[in-house]
Amino acid sequence: MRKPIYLTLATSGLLALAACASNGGGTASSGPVGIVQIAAYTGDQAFEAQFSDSIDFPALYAVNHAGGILGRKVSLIQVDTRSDPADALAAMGKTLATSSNVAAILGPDSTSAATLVPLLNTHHQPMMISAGEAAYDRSSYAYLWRDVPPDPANGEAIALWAKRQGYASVATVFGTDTGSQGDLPGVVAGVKAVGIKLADQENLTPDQPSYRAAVERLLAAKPAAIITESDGPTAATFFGELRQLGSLVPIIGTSGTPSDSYFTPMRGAIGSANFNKYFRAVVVGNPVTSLAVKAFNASVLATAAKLSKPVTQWENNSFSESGYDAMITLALAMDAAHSTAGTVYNSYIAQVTAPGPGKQVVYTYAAGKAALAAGHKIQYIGAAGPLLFNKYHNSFGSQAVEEFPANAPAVVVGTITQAQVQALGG
Amino acid sequence: MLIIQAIGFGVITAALIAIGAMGFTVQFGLTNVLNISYAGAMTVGAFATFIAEELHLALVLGVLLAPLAAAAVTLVLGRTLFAFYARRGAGLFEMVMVTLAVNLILQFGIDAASHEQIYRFAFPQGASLHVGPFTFTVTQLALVAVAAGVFASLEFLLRRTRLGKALRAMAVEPRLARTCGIPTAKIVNVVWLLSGALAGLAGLAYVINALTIDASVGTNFLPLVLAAAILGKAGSTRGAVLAALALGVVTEEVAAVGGAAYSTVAGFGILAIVLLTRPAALAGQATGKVEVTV
Amino acid sequence: MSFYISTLLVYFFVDVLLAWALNLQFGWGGIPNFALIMFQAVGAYAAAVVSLGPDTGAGAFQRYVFGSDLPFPVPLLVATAAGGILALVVGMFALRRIRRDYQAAILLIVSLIAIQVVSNLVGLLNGSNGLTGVPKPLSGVLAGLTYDGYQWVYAAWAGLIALGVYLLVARLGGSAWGRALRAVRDNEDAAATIGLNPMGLRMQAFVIGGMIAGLSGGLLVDFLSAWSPAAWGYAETFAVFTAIILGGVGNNWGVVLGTLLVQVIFLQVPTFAPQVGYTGLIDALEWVLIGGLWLLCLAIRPRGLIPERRRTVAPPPGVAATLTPGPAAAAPSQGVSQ
Amino acid sequence: MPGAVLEVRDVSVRFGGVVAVRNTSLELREKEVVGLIGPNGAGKSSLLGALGGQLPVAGGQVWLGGHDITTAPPHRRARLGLARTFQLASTFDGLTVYENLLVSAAAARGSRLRDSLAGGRERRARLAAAADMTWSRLHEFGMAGAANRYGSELSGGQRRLVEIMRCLMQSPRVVLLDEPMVGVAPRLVQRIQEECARIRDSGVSIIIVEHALEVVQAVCDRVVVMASGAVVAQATYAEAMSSGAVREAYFA
Repeated sequence: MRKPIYLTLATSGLLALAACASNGGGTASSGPVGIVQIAAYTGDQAFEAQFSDSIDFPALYAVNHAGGILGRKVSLIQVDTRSDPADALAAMGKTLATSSNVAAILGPDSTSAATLVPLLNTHHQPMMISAGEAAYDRSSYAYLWRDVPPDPANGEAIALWAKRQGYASVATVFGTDTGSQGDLPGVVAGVKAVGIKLADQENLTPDQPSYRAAVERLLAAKPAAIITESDGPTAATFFGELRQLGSLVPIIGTSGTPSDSYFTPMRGAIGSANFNKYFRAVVVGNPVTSLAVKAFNASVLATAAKLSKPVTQWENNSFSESGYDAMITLALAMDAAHSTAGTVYNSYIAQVTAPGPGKQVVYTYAAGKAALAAGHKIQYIGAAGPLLFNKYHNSFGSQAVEEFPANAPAVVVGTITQAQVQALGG
Repeated sequence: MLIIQAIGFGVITAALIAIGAMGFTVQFGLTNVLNISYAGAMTVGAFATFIAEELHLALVLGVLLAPLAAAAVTLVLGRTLFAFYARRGAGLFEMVMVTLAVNLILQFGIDAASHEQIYRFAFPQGASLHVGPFTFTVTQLALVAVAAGVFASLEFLLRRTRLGKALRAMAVEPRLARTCGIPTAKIVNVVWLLSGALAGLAGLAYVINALTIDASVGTNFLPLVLAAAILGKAGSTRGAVLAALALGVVTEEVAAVGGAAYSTVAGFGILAIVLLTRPAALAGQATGKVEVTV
Repeated sequence: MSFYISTLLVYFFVDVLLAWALNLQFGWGGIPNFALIMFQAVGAYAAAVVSLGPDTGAGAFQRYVFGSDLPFPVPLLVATAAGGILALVVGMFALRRIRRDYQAAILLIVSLIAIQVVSNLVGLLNGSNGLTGVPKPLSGVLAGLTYDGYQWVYAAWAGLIALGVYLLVARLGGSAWGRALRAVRDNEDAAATIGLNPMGLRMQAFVIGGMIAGLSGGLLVDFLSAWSPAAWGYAETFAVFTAIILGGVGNNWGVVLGTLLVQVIFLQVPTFAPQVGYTGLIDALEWVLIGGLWLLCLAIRPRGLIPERRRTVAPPPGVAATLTPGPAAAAPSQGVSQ
Repeated sequence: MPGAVLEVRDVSVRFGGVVAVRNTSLELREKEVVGLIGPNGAGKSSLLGALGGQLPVAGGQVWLGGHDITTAPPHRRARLGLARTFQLASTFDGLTVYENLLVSAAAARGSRLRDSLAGGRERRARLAAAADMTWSRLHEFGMAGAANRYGSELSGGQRRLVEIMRCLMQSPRVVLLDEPMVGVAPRLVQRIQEECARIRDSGVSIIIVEHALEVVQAVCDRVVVMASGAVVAQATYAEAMSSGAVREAYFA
């Protein structure tokens, strides 16, 4: 919901108050370093909140546990988009105007990126966006960074996996809700590119009492596998009915599916055994279990109380890992630049992640901080793998195909490299 | 083939709508309060059962909780708030605004209490049965049975019992009824309870089928319920059921042919067509001579 | 700070436009437009698609109809027209001679269903993801400006439009047309017997209101460069209703005051309060408050803080002496105002 | 037919199955006051409704000065010179008395929207004329002092006066008065009778439905007696009252 704010005179009292403390992005040199997580905590996309939490709290723990940035603790500032760009703009504007210690931004997401990126860029706020839109593949915003592949990449990786499994025809089943649609164009394009028959395309209106009609259509099309993304309950209804009315086939979820809010309803609907047998997801990130992953999982467990249950869903969760890497990277850049001012440390973001001769490779914030303190140059390799930012500040990574045993971390069953994806995408 | 099966799906959807529409229309026909907060009552009912489930209470008990909770809420609202505004001479439209405000409060109150999360509602669906070309789960058939049962008992209540006669008399001529010594206050109470209970059932039925629950289920379900009640003509349970059937079947058919996205469009289309072709169904002085009797 | 205030200013003007539109339809026309926000939305979408450029097909990250890139300020005109046309269509059946409570319910249904339709027909307006990347008007011409500078120019532009619309509604309100409209509102039958066409007048008011709402939508989307179903939930309409009921239905300045109070006190100040409970708790409670405030208004001051102005008149010069009611006045006053 | 301003040719009005008015014919000549009388449920108000366009005509025709208005909507009939009042006095409660009259002024008709937006001198002139007319009516009826009162602030009698003044503002040819004396103070009853006479003299024809027979006797040139949906007599008051059919209708 947009909550417009009216005649400035009415709020100016409050604003003036805030203004006293306010002198722009992250230049306050004492007190905690503010890192903003801008996401939908309410509204249609409130489901984002649990994902952002699975990023923020472990990363925050890792940084503060190692003594914070430049000796200052890091504090998390949650800004709510209310799932609405207009609210996002007001909320973000208010935050920038009223808190002097904002040093970096995690987000914005797809919905509010178009509205917020220009604002944040003009305020020299380095932002690690989670919006997968192809629009940011070649952005010219100096302060915009992205360490997740664009939406099409994931779709194309899924198509490649389907090809590798030898499926002759596939069907797509996507929710029409926000966040479930982003990968669809990539999937469709990818499936065409690898030369698999697209037998049926179903778009599901979320939270309908039933999807019988769609199920019947899909059964009639007889696909060898189903590529899907939707919210958990919708998926449960659909696949539950698919099991009732016909038989299951392999199900490939996008990187948007892995989370317990998806798994639990699905297990409930098609049975845990079937779920383990048929469901795979192609997720962003590096399958290699590195020190970084260990550090991430440790941080997850350390902050378990703040995360949505069960915590196992976040361990090895590539989505969370990428976000976690984002915050660690930003923090290390600040350390390397000896400044929390975006104007200063922005250029260090690529530097602390790029490989290079004589660079010390680090997998945790603590190690990186120590190395920098010892005067070394560093390359941070994250839990989701190396971050190799191109000149557009984009870092793809390879993607992993995972299966999800109940109450246990995900298991990697295959990998699609960035090279393979780009070869396909052209 | 699909077309035929869609009829089966339509009947189930219709059953959901019918339960809600009957509860709405009985109350509306008698009190002339177009009660938007009916949506809130549906949500309350659904959540009552949901919580019972979470607490692992007996299924029967949980199912009973839905109508009970919703009926209680509705009665209290009707007797206190709505009665208050009616006494202050609120007109038909003013009452709509009141019930709407109440719905905002209910919906977002529950929203706040439920941490704005969407919860999974695991209600046993039972085995799936094949009846001719149709496929139903036991629970779905149960829902249809419930709808039919509600309809039958309402018809009996309204046409065969003294209460029903008094009720209908009151709906036509409230003042006269009062002077004839009909205990109008008591009857209004009964109607609030009845309508509330059905709201609870409807909300429960909706989430049973949707497998998911959040604070906005009532408001999401309201358009169909309201449409059915309005198309069926205020106060007519038969009308409500027929309208529900029409809405259910048509929307499912459209979904079968054109995809779920278009079913909502279809529902809207039906409403528009009826309004254009027989506005008499809704005729009446725009300024409203009908009086609120709460 | 400056960019923040300018943002708020733009929102303020946009919502005052909306409030005036509703005041015209509901305050003077007596039309309970529970679908108000839908008309802002159609304006926003219209302005967006005609400035986004042609849809580049399924590969593109968003899909929509009527894609084209018309120069500023054409999109705003399109938005206005879209609002008017939608009002015409909806008015066809929603304005029929039906009980006002039915009318309200039907408009509410229309609004609720419209949002579902837009969210689910993804090809239409990119579904619930909504449209993003709408180019900011004249950003080329005004390239020289800083981000803040542009914001202030835009706020001024919005203010200018608001002023224009104020002049329009003020004139309409005081005119013979406004009088006729209010007559229809008070008593449809009697209005008809003095030669007024109730359906016609209502439709005119509904369409003009729709156009103003559409314009506000265009203004907003140009500023935000993004628009999605989340921006026009049904509760938005009731924020505006609360505003004008609190401020004073039928009074242009009353509704401005109401908008100010509702939006500032009940929707904004809480965001300055320290976080209570989980993130988002306050947002939900705000709407509970809105509901409560609404009930309060209806109970205490049904006419609002600045009620509709009594349009008093002074008798023409020379008849002042005769201004005493009763038969006595009749005879001498005969010849007077000839 | 010469002299007939309003002509009713065997009109019927139905409510569902019930026939409220059956094949009724009557005509109203210029400068004539006709009393429409009869027992309750005789169909008087239904007939008035059919003439005013509030009720659909099930059969027959209604002619107003050469125009067939059988199916015309109320506002078109009004523009052709037919004005009426209602059984329960219907003022515009949210408008002041002054506005109640001004809005009814025939002079201020035409496309209000266009005029209001882009009206020139000519429009201002019409409004000025309407304003003058309003004031003179207010004075005639001794209501000038109440010009700025809202309709909702008036007594029952005053509401009647406002209604009647509104009719006159339309410079009508025919006025239909539906029980104008109900809820009116005796003093005003007298006034309204005088007004009726004056209106008639100013060249307007009137049909008045009234229970108070003394009023009918006083103001009507002619009475039409209805019983159970049909006209049982058309004659002068005296004749009608002496007719058996009428007595039957009333007292049987």
